[in-house]
This record gives sequence, structure tokens and C-alpha cells, in this order.
Amino acid sequence: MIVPLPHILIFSLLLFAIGIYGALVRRNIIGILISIELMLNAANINLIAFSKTTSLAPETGQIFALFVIAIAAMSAAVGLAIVLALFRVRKTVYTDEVNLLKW
Amino acid sequence: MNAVESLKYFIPELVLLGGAFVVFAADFFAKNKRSLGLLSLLVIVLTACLYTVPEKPLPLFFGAFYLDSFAHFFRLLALAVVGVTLLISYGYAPLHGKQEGEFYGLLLLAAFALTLVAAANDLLMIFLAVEFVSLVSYVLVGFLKNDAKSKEAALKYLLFGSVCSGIMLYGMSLVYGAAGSLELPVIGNALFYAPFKPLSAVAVLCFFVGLGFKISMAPFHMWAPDVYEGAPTPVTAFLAVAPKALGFAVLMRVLATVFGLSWEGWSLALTALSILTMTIGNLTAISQTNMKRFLAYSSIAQAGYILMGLAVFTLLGREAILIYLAAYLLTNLGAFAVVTFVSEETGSDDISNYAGLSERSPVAAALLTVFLLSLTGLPPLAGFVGKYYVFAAAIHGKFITLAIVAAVNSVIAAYYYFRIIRMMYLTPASGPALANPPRSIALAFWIMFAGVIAMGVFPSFFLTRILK
Amino acid sequence: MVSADHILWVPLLPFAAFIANILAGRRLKHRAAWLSVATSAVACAIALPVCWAVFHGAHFANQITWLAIGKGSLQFGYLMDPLSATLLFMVTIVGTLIQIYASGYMAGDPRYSRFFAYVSLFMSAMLTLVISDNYLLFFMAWEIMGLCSYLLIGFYFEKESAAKACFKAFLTTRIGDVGFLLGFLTLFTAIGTLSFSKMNAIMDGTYTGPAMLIPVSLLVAASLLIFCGTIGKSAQFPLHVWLPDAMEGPTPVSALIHAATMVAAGVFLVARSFSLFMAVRDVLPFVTTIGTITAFMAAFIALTQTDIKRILAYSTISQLGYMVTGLGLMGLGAGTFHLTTHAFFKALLFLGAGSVIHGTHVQDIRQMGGLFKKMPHTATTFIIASLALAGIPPLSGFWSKDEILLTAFASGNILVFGVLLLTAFMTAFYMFRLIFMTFFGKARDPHVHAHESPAVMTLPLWALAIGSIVIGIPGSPFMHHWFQKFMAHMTHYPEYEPSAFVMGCSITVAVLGIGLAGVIYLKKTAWAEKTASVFPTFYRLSLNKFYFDELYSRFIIKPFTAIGRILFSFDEAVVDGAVNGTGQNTLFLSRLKNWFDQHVVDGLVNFMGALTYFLNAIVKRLQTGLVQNYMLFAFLGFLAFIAWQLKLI
Amino acid sequence: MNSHILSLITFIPLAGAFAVLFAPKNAPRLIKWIALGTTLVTFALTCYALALFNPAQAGFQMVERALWIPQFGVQYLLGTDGISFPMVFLTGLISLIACLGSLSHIRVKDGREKEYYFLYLLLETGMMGTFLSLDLFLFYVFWEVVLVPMYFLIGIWGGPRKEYAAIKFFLYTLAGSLFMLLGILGVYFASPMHTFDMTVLVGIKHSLLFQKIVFMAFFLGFAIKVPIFPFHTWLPDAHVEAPTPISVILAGVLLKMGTYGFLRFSYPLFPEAAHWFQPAMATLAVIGIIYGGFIALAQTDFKKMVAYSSVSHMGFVLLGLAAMNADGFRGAVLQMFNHGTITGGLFLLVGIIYDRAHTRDLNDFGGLGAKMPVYAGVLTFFSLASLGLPGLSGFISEFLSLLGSYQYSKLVTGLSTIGIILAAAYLLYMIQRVLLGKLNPKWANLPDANPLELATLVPLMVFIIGIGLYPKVILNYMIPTLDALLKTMKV
Amino acid sequence: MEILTIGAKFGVYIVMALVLVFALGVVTLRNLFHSALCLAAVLVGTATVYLALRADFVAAIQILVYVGAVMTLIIFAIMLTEHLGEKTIRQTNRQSPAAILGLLGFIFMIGLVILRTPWPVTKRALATGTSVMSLGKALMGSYVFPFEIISVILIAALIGAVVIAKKDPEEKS
Repeated sequence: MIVPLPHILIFSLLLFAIGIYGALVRRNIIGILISIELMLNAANINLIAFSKTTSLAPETGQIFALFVIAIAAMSAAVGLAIVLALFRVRKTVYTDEVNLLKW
Repeated sequence: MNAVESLKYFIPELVLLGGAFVVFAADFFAKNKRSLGLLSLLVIVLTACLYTVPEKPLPLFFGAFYLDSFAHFFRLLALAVVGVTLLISYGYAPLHGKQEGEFYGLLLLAAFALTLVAAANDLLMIFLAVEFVSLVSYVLVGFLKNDAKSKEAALKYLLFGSVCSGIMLYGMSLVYGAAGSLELPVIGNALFYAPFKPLSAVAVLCFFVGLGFKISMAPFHMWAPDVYEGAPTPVTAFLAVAPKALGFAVLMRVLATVFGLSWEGWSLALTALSILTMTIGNLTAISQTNMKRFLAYSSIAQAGYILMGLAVFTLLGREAILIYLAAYLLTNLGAFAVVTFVSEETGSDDISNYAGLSERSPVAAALLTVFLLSLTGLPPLAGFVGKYYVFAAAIHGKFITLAIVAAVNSVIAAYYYFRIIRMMYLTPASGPALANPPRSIALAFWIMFAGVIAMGVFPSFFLTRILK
Repeated sequence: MVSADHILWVPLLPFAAFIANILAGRRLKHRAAWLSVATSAVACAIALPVCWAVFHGAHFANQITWLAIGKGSLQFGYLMDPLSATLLFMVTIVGTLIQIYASGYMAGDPRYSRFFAYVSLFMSAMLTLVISDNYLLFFMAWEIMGLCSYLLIGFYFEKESAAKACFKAFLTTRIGDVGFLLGFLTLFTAIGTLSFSKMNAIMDGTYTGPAMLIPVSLLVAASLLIFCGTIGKSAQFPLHVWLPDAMEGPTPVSALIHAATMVAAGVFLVARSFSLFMAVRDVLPFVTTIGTITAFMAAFIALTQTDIKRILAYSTISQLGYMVTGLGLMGLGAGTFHLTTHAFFKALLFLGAGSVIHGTHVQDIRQMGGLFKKMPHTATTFIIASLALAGIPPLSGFWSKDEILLTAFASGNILVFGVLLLTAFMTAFYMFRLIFMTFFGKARDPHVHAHESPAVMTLPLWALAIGSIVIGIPGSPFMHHWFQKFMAHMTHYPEYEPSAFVMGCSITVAVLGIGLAGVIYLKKTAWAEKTASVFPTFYRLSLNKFYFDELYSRFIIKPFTAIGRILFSFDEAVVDGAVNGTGQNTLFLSRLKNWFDQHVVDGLVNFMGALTYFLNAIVKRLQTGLVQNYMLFAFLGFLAFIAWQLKLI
Repeated sequence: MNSHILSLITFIPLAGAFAVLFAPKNAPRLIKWIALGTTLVTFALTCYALALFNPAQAGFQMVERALWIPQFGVQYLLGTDGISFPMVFLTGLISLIACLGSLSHIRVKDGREKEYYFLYLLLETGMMGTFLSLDLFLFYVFWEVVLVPMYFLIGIWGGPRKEYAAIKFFLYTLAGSLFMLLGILGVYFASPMHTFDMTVLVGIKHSLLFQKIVFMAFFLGFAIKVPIFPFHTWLPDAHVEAPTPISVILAGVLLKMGTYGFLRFSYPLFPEAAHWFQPAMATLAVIGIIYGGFIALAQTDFKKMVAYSSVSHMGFVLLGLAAMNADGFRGAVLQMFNHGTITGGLFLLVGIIYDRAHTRDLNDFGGLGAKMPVYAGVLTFFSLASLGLPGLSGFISEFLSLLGSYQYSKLVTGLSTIGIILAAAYLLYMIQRVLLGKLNPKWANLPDANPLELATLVPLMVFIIGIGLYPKVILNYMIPTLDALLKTMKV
Repeated sequence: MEILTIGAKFGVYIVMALVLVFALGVVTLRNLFHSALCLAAVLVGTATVYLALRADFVAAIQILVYVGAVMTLIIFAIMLTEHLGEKTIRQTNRQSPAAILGLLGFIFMIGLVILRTPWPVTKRALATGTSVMSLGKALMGSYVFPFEIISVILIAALIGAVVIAKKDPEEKS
């Protein structure tokens, strides 16, 4: 192991936190989607790291990571499709301008 | 069980999946897109016919598709929901002629995804299946063209859902690190180790976020009203029941096999969450003016009651969840079927449109009343059986405070359900009589009505089948 | 014991008349009266032989189980002993005569049959009461009489005064009745029975059943509470206020119910419970005091009244006080005797007054005068009755009144004796004031055209007059005080030798009273005003009936209304519009409670509702429609749960 | 037939309800006849059951037992005894009377007869079931079934504030009954064999603490229904706003369900707790009696006055219950029956005058006694019965209640008698304002009560007089059961 | 070797630090296009970390799928929805203080848990590296079901994305 496991975990935690921050504060929907990619990426780092250290079958974590990448790609695709569709009807990509539905 | 051996048990799902692709394909050729709806319905019926009750748990595909009676119940439930949703959609005009084929196909895929959720027994499959359901749901919610609300709902659903499943994924990764495996039972054994307790706590809460979002548990419920309001009404009906039920299924599995042994703290947490959920749902529902939004809050509150069973988590508690879900399915789908029809006819979802419905469409009003009464939990209707069960579980598990809070909440709930009933019966009509409902919708709500009554009057028939 | 079950027809016949009249009254028309009279007469015919037998020492009783209570049961039945025989004798005769009279008096009234229905019901109840053998049946009959009284006082209900009077009468007596009810409940708790004969046996110590320990305090409470019933029904101080107002009813009603029978039932109650009172003699002075106060006070008020019926009403109250006093002094025979005689002559007086009213259509004696010549039969009988009331020998009233005076004198209560003597003087005075102003002198009001009443009315007058004369004989020395000895069968009470002194005093005050009245109202009419101006306080006290009504309305209410004005600024209409003292009092209280009900009890619930809505407003605001707000909220919730679960909080 | 007589009594109204539902919409006459026929048949069946009923037997009779939900031991268990039978009879009677009353008092908009009579018959099934079921679960089901039709009947056909009154009634009762449900579950799980069967549950002894808690839970449910003092505020609203026949049902039958619950469930199941709560119950009874009386006195609304008088009179039922002795119980059950007939009659009378005058303001009337002699006579009759005039039924039950409570507490009894005086005051004050005095010229043309209206009142009068003169007739049916109950309560 | 190992270790730390810096850039930069570029950098950096953890195949996929496909998609979306370099509009909403506070708490608590947890480290796992072959075998063996499922999901997502993004045929543009 090239770096101690906890260091990697803290690294991924910080990355995850930054991702959440982005999701919480970015106004642009695409920005939020990007931030979500960060979050998934952070989780992937965890999976890879653990697969290296703890797993009985080392492939497990990596395979999980692969699937996560695939899912991330798909949700990005669907997400961006929705953004485009929304942009078409609302002419905006800012979340705080998308609040027809409330209360 | 390896892949080839598993296939023979997997035929119904294959039929479902194949059916979905057939519908997608047929969409290119079929002139009459409407017939695709019937085709989809046929697929559902066929699948249901092919289902067999698993005698013993079958770990199909190396355990990735874990078919036991629990999974069987939920796949039946999923199929039922999708079937009724199909019926409702078939009579839902805004969809007519607009990519109808894709819509039905996606619904069939949703049924397939839900089946996967029901049978998921490791972290990977849970994540995949839940994401599958979510992705299909996002698309279904945003299906209506040029409908700002529909798109907005889809967007909110997507963003909120992605963040929540991100958090769940993070929690899964931690659990994986601790146990070194994705198998639920292995994880359960590993987490039994005392120093993992804080980790367990964090992990279980991460699961609560990811699945709590699905079951609209407070404080992860806030997407629900907006999405329910914005989505096409049949989709709302689908969302209000199917993902929620399956969310409960996964939660039950996870809690039972992973955290059941290692750590009891979640019981208290769930008690709090249950109270929070039902209270917030009920309090907010009081002042709603949009029918779908109103039902969204109501379904949040209902989730709170179901959570009672989860919090108690005795045998009785687990049974209570199943029973409640079955009752909830019948009642809510019925209600949504009526709501679809009324919104369709009156042109909006406003509760004020329901004024004098008893004169404008006596049958719809009477049925909706029955469904609302069932939601209130009045005997002899299905909702009462469910409510009875969760109360019984709470009392039996000595969760007295929870039971009392739930009782008080039920009174508040009765108040707002009766607001609608009052609107329908005590307020003068706001327009001319409504036309007869489309046959498919009528079929849907009559079936649900029969179910609600039958389950209320002869619960034992249902109980033996559900609890088997 | 011998049975005489046919006695049951006595109350049942009038009841049948009641049913017939109520259901078919309109079709019966004037025959309604004959139905009532006939049933009453037949009842009389059945009752008299039984009474006769009892007078000769027989004793009848029988009962059936009516109601199961506790481990035992309540027996209903009749009891014919000297007391009930006496009353039965009196009630049937007087009742029948009065109904005959009423058939003439009420002629032409639109609710003619209704009247006789009520009267028959009353007769039925009164007769039931008389022959009943236990407290519960007694009480039931008692209450139904109260009802009839209510209905008959309010017979002319179109008059506001009548409407109010009947309400007042029922409510006031009901206060006493509740006491009575509690009284016999207490008694039941103490001795386990409500039967008169059983109670008498227990009190006399002749009871043969299992021995029991009787708490004396309970008996005292029971006797006092039962006496409350008497106070209400017999219009004793301080609940006497309803009786004068009750004169709003038709005059035969006043005669029957409010003079001869119902009001006497209160006295009868004490006589019935005599063994109880004798067992706890400590309460007797209380009874005496109430009786004496009532007797004096009512007579004093009667001195200045001008309404012919009101004078008689106060006279009735006064005479009832006499009876109560007699009983309070352990004079069972004396009290009962006076009760019987009084029934005859007071009924006669009322009927006479009714005849006068019938003939003149006025009630105020200041508008009358010189009626003797125009109404000879009425006047003659009226004078006979007055003489009897005043206590002029050998008329019946003399003997009975003398008996009470003798009891007072001989038992050593000189103060009581003195007061009673004074009362007797006043009685003679006001009665003859009435007679002189009504029948003698000149006609004062030219608009009054008097005429004699028809025979159907005068014949009963004469019958009663004869009764008033002779009915005293059985208790007089001519028959060796047979009646008193007869009563002594019932229970042991001290007997007194007749005293010439007492007789003398009695006759003297009576004559003095009559004489003074004659002087003032026939010769020196100015003296009346002069006396009034000499003693203004007394005059006003008497004229305003000791301000009882005013006291009741003002003294209990005023503090409340003051608070009410300050706190709730109640409109005066509410308070002023109330009927009477208790009415106002309770009205106020009930409004207060109503307010409490609406604002506090309901308020709590509404508060819960408001709270719900308040929380709703908060929770609703969280739903901003901004998805990132939702996420933040969810995330913070997630954090809070982590913190809680990790025990950081 | 004999073996299923109770089921027939319970479900014939339901069958009638469905018959009404499937009747053609534009045949109001047919619907009315179906409804009337159904209630009549039901009443006839109760009379037939009366003949079958063995008054000397203390236990449950005509028991019908079948498994309903075996998973949690719920049985379809019907049976009757001396406590429930008078109530069933009362329900049959009042339902018939109120149905008759509906013919004249319910002015329905076109086509709504169907809804009305459907709900009405559904309500009857609920009431019958409540009184007949011996299984706690079944009881709860029927108990709740009553609520919904009631909501609609008040809400659709009620007075100006009907919506408020209906929802208030509904929520109050629902709140109470939910707590009762929790209590029922508590009892269920505390029983070793997990059963709802009353006949079995009676034999189980619980700890005092448990008894107290569960008694409280049941108490909330029943107290709201009775209603007992602080929970009574739904009553005036509901009674006043409800249409006349429904007021009759409310006062005549629904209130009894609460006190019936005490006798049927609370007392035999939790005898020790019952004794522990005895002072509290007696106190609440007295408060109810006096409080209701005072407020009734202050009312200017005729119907509200009658409504509050119900609070007072039901206080006597509670008083008898609180006495916990033979006389008290007999008084209580009898008072339940009597209050049903008397107050039911009073509500009908209010309805009659309201139909004519369209006002219920007492101060607005006056002198009607001359104008409407028959009406006046009947009104006076019912008022007298209500104020406890001996010879009429109300007296007997109040007397027995007082006799019972006297053996428990003299103070309580003494205070309760204030209620008797108050009853006289408010009822006579009402009579004075309505019937006596000068005729308000506004009402010069009011017609007297018609035969249809009288037909609803006369049967009640027969019962009132009959029981008043010879109470043994009905008491005999109750005594063995009540004595047996008393025996089980001796701890 | 020593120096090489230390150097590599040092290098990994530097990469991790850079990744974090770029990640901050992703969420804070006003220009969304720049954010996207930062994301690319983050993804590449992460791939480097994967390499360091001897997950070569995943690293490769990361570069291919993420940087290659997803980034392209995102940049297309950015270009379709707004003009490049639009800097004047505020890019963050008002809840960032609350978010920062919450996240500090989150980092603190989760960090605590991470550091306190005795992560099991199996020697064997450390020793054995994973080859692409073993991955492939696993994917075709015990993970064949999820593998097939993900293809279904892909189809569903594709159809969904097309359906959503497609213009209404009846709409008159």
C-alpha cells in the first residue's frame, strides 16, 4: 500500500464533502450534476482503496467501481437530457428559478 | 446457482424484459399506438401467470437475484402497481399519441427494475436496481412534453435522488471496507464486531438517506410533493406506491440481515423518523390546494405509519409493513385512478374542482370517499387492517409513545381527508356533470375498490396469502 | 290484615276520567264535567264504606311488588288506617263537591274538558297519595299533584302572570320535593324500607324482623329533609311565596288544590311520618318554629291585602302553619283534625269567593260592597265558613283550632300559644274585614253588576256549609273527643285534658277580632288609614308581604349582577327579564358556564386546532420549491441523526 | 332463523341499504318505502328476539360465533344479554321512529333520498353491531362504522353550521376511539391466549397499573361518546346542526354507546381500575349533571337546550354507573333506555316546530299552547318525562340512579339533585316561553301536529308511560345480567 | 527503491492535493466551462490515484468513460444551454454558509468514525494484485447478472434520455 488507508479515506471524504457542497450551493443545474460526479468519484476511490486492502476477492470493489462509473455516466446522460428539455420550456438552467412547484 | 441453471427460474422476468423490448420495437411499426398499451398489459398478465411461488430461497445468478417468498411478494406487488398504472395511463389523454410506446415500454422496464430491487441481496445489486428504478422514474416523471411542471419535477427528482444515492453509495463503500464483501449476510456478521458500531450507525443512516428518499421519509421527503404534483398523474400513482414499497422491501432486507444483529440504535432512530414523517406529512397536508400534492403529503404521512412497523421490527412489525403496503397499494392506486379521471375531466388538479363532485359524478365521488376513508384507517376497509396491524405491532413492541403519537396523527389525518370529502359532498357543485370515466380507468378504480372492501371485510383471505 | 282491594278503584276511576277527557275531551264538551264528577262521586261512594269500617277499628292493607331494588324489592300497595281514612273521607267529599261547583263555574270556557281532565288527574293523584302505603308511591302521587297544580295554575296561560305563577309554583315546590326525595332516600338507607307500616313498627319498637342498628343522625337528617317537602308543598316559610301567586288559577282549583287538599298533603306527610318525627324529637321544635312563623306571618300579611283570593291564600298559609305547629307539638290528632275541618270551610270560602268573582267579575274587595242582598246564598255560606275559620263555637273550626291551642298551652310553649292566639285574633279580623267590605256597606264600584250564581254552584256551597258546621263534632266534647282517641290508635302521643281557659281565650280573641273589624269597616272607615299611618312600618311590611319576593330577587342577585356588569357587561334585559330570584341567579350562573364552555373547554380543542395550523404554516414554508433547499434540509437532518446516533448530542 | 337472529338484526339494515342503493334514482317513494320497510322488519325482528330472550338468564344469549380473522384471533361473535338487549331494542325502536320522522322532517334535494336512506340504514347496522358484538375487534369495527354515515347525515342535511358540527363530531369521536383501539390492543396482547373474545377476557386478571392505563384509554373513547364533562362540546353543535331524525338517533342511541361501553367492557375487564376511578367518575357525573343543567337554562335555542339537557341526563347514567351497586346499574341502564325515548321525542318536537316556524329561538315563540293544543300537550308530556315526573319513565331511572349513588356517597347524590331542580327549571322555562303567555301574532297560522308526526311520538309515549307505571317489565330483563356483572366486579 | 517509493508516495500526496484543489475549483469557479475543465482534471487525478492503488483497468475506464464521454456530454450541455464565459451571474446560492457549517460537521464526524474504525487489512489482498483477466472472469462469472443488467439499464437510460430530450413532433418550432 503506497499511502496509509486512512489518508486515502480522508482524501475521499474531503472530495465527497466538496461534491456535496457543490450540489448544495451551485445555482447552475449542470454545475450540480458535475458536483454529483465528484461525489460518486469519491465513493469510487473508497471502493478501490478497500478492494486493495480488505477484500477477500480483490475484484469486488473494482467491479463495483466500474458499475458506479457506468451508472454515473447514465445519470449524467439522463440528467443532461432533462436539463436540455427544461431549458427548452423554461429558458433557464438555474435551480432557484425553477420553483413552479412549491408549498 | 450458476447462470444457466438460474435461467429457468428467471423466465417470467425474461418475458417481462422481452415484452418491454417488443413494445419498444413495435412502436416503430404499429400504426395504432394505443394497442401497445394492451400489449403491455398482456405482458404483465403473462408474467404474472408465469410466476411461481418459490418453495425455498433460490440464489439465482450466483446470489445476485435472490428469489425468496419475500422477493416474490414484492415482485407481485410491483407487477400489480405497474399493471394498474398501465390501466390508468391507457385512459390518460395527455399521453395519447405522444410516444405512447416508449411510455408503456418504460413502465414495463420499471416493473423489471422493481423486480430486481425485490430480489437484490447484495450491495451491488441494491445499488444497481435502485438506480435503475430511479432512472426510469426520472424519465417517466419528465415524460410530458412542453409541460414545465413535468420537467421541473423530473429535474428535482433527479437532483435530489442523485445526491441521496450518492450518500448511500458512500455509506455502502464504508460498509464494504469494514466487511470486505458485498454480500449482506457476510456484512451482517462482520459488523457484529464491537468497534464497528459507529461505522454501522453512519452506514445505516446512509441507507436511510438513499432508501428514505425512495419511501419519502422525512427529512428526505421534500422532493415528493413537487414531483407528485408535476408528474403525469398515472406516473404519480406509480411513484406513490411502487418505489415506496420497494424501498421498504430493501430497508427490511438490509435491516434484517445487516443491522439486525449488530446494532439496535436504529430502532430508536426509526421511531423518531417515523414520528417526524407522519407529523410533517399530516401537518403539511392540511393546507394543500392541489389534489396530487395533497395525496403526496398524505403518502408521506402513510410512510410514517409504515415506518412504525420498521421501527418495531418484531415479527409482527414486519408483517405489519407487508399488510400495510398491500392496503396502501389498493387504496392509493384507487384514489389516483379517480383523481386522474377527475383532473382529466375538469382540466386541473385543484381541490376546489372537487366541490360538489357527488353531484357531478356520484360514482367517482363515492369511490374516492371510500379510498379516503381507507386512508383514514376506518373499518371495515383495507386501510384499517393496515393501521390496525401497525398499531398492534407498536403496542406489542411496547412502543407506547409511538402508538399515541400515531393515534393523534390519525386524527389530524382524518381532518384533512374529510376536507376532501366535505368538498365533494357538502359543497355545491362547481360545474356540470362529468362524463363517464374511460373504461380502463373505471376498471382500475373498480378493481381497487373491490380490493379495498374485500381486504377490509375478509382480511384473513389476504393475510394468509401475504404472510406466507 | 284484611284486604279491601276495591279501594283501588278510588284513584283509578278519576284516572279513567282523565284519560277519557284528555283523549276525547273535544267531543265530550260539557259532558266532560259530568264524567269527572261522576267518577269522583263513585269513588266517594266506594271510599266512604271503607272509611266507615276503619272508623270502627278495621285496618286494611295490601301490596304488590313493583320494582326490584338492591337485593329486595319495592312493594306498592294501599294502607287504610285512621289517618288515611280521615283524609280519604275528606278528599272524596270535598273533591266531589268542588267539581260539581266547577262544572257551573267553568261553563263556557274553551278548554272546559281540559280543565276537568286535569282535575280528575289531580283527584287520582291525591287519592293515591292518601291511600299509598309507602314513601315512593306517596312521592310519585305528590309530584303528579304538583304537575296538576302547575297545569291548573297556568290554565289561563295566555295571561303572562299566570304563566309566570305556574312556573314559580312548580319550581319552588320542586326545591322542597328534592329535599323530600333525599329525605326518604336517607330513610331507606337507615332502615331499609320505604313502607309506612314497617317504618312505624320499627320506630315503635314493635318490628319483628331482624334487629338493626339505626344511626340516629341519619334519622334526623331524614326527618328534616322530609319536612322540606312539607315546607314546599304546604307553603311554609320560607318557601311560601308561590301560593299567593297560585291564585292565578281558576277559583275551584284554588279551592281544591290550593286550599283543601294538595297543600294539606304537606301536613299529611308530617302526620304520615309522625312515628319518625317522634323517634327523633329534637327536630320537632324546628317544625313548631316554622309552623308558628308561617302562621303569624301569613295572617299579618292577610290584614292588608285587597284581592279576595289572595286574602284567602294567605289565610290558607296561616292555617297550614297552625297545623304544622300542632304536629310540631306532638299533636297528631290536633293537626289532623284541623286539617280536616279546614278543608271544608276553606274550600267553602274559596268557592264563595269564586261565586262572588263569577257574579261580579272583579277580585278586588275595594270594588265590592253590599253584595249580601244580591247574592244571599253565597254570602250566607261565606259567613258561616268565616265564622268557622275565626273559631266561633260550635262551628267546626273552633274545635280544631282550640285543640291546637290546647296542645300549645298544655305542652308549656306559652310563647307559641301567645303567637297562635294573636294569629287567631288577626284571622278573625281579616276575615271579617273581607266580609264587611264585600257583602255589607254600599256598593263601591258602579260598574259592578252582581248576580247570584246558578244552583249548580250554590248547592255545593250549602253542602260544604253543612259540613263546616258539623264536621267538628267528632272532635268536640260532645263526642268525647272521639277523633283524637281514634287517631291515638296510630301512635302514642300525649293527650291533654280540655281546658276551659284555652277555650275562653280562643272565643275572646275571635269575638274581639270580629268586633274590631266590624267597627273599623262598618262604622269608622277612617280608622283603617289612621292605623296604617300610625304604624307605617308594619303596614308596609304587611302590604308588601314582608318583601319576600323582593328579597329573593334582589338579595341573591345584586352581588352577582354587579360582578356581571363589571366582568361581562351583561345586558340588563337578561337579568331583568328573568322570572324570579332563583331564576335570575341560576340564569346568570348558567350564562357564566356557557361562556366557560365556549371559551375554555372548546377553546382548548380549538387551541389544538390552531396549534396544528400554526405548525402547518411553519412546515409548509420549508417547502420552498427550491430543490437545493430540500437537499440542504435533508442533509442537515441526516447530520443531526448522525450526531444523535454517535451520541454527540 | 333463531340461531342467526342477531346477525339478521344487524345486517338486514345493510341489505336494505344496498337495496336503496340499487333502486332507481327517480323513485323517491320506492326508496322511502324500502327504508321504512327495512327498519320495520328490523324492529319486528328485535321484538321476535325479545320473545326468544330469556330474562332470567344472566349470561350471553343467542350467541353466534365464527372465526373471522384467525390470524389474530378475531371472531365474528354476536350475543346479547340484559345490558345490550334493551339497547338493541331501543335502537330498533328509535331507528324506526326516526325513519318515520325522516319522511316528514327531511327535505331532500332531488335525487338525494338515495344517499340519505342508504347512509341511514348503514348507520343502523353500525349501531346494532356495536351493541351486539362481543368481540372487541368487531365492536371497534362497528363503532367506527357508525361515525362515517353520521358525518354525512349531519354534514349534508344539517343546519347552517353543519360542516363544522359534522367534522367536530367526527374528529372528537375518532380521537377517542383511536385511544380505545390502543387500549383494545393492550388488552389483546396482555391476554395469554391473545384473544378479543369478551367471554374469555373477562376471566383474566391484570395488574392494577395496567388496568388503570387501559381503563383510561377506554375511558377516553367512551367518555367522548357519552359525553362526559370536559369532552362534551361536540354535542351541542352536532345535535343542533343535525337534521331532526339524526338528532333523534344521536341522542337516542349514539350517546348510549359510550355508557354501554363502560358496562360491557370497562367494568368487567378492569374491575379494580373501575373501583379506583369511582370517585373521579362520580365527580364527573355530578359536574355533568349540574353543568349541563345550568347551560340548558341559559339557552335561547330550543334545540341547544335539549342538547344540553342530554349532557345533564347522561350524567345520571354515569352517576348510576359510578355507584357500582345494583340500584345504580339498574338506574343507569334504565336511564339509557329512557333518555333515548324521551330526548328522542323532544328532538322530534323541536323538529316539528322548526319545520313550521323556521326558527328555534325560544324567545320568539309564546302562546302556542292555544294555537297548537295537541303539540302543546305532547311537548308538555315529554318535558315532564324529561324532568323526571313520577309516573313517567324518567323518574324511575333517575330515582334508581340516585338510590344507588346514595349508597355510595351522600354528597354526590345531594349535589346531583340540584340537577333535578335545574331540569324542572329549564324545561318549564322553555314551556313558559313556547306554549304559555300571549300568542305571538307571527305564529297565528301555525298548523297543529299532523298524524304522521304524531305517529312518531305516540309509540315513544307508550313506552314512557309503560315504564313509568310498571318498570318491572323492562327491569326484569336487566337484573340478572347486572347482578352477575356486579358479582364479577367484586374484587 | 527506497527513494523511488518515497518519491511515488510523495507524488501521490501531491496528486491528491491537486485533486482537492481542482475539486474546489469545480464547485467554486464562476465559469461553468472552467468548472468542467477542473472536473476533467479531478477525474484524471483520481485515475492516477487508482493507478497508485494498482487498479489499472478502472483507471483506464475512468479516463475513457469519464473524461472521454461524460465530459464531452457535459461540455455539450453547457454550450447548448448558455453562452460560454458568462461570468456576471452569481453562480452560488445563499445557503453556502449553512452548507459549509454542515459540511464541517460532516467531515468532523465521518472523519472521526473513519479514523476510529480499525479497518481490517488482509495481507493477502495487499499482496495479490488484480489483473484485467481476473476482472474479466469475474464479470463474466459471478458478476454476469449485474453486468447484463447494466446493459439493460443503459438501454433504458438511452431511450429515456432520447424521449426526454426529443422535441415534441407536433410542436411548431
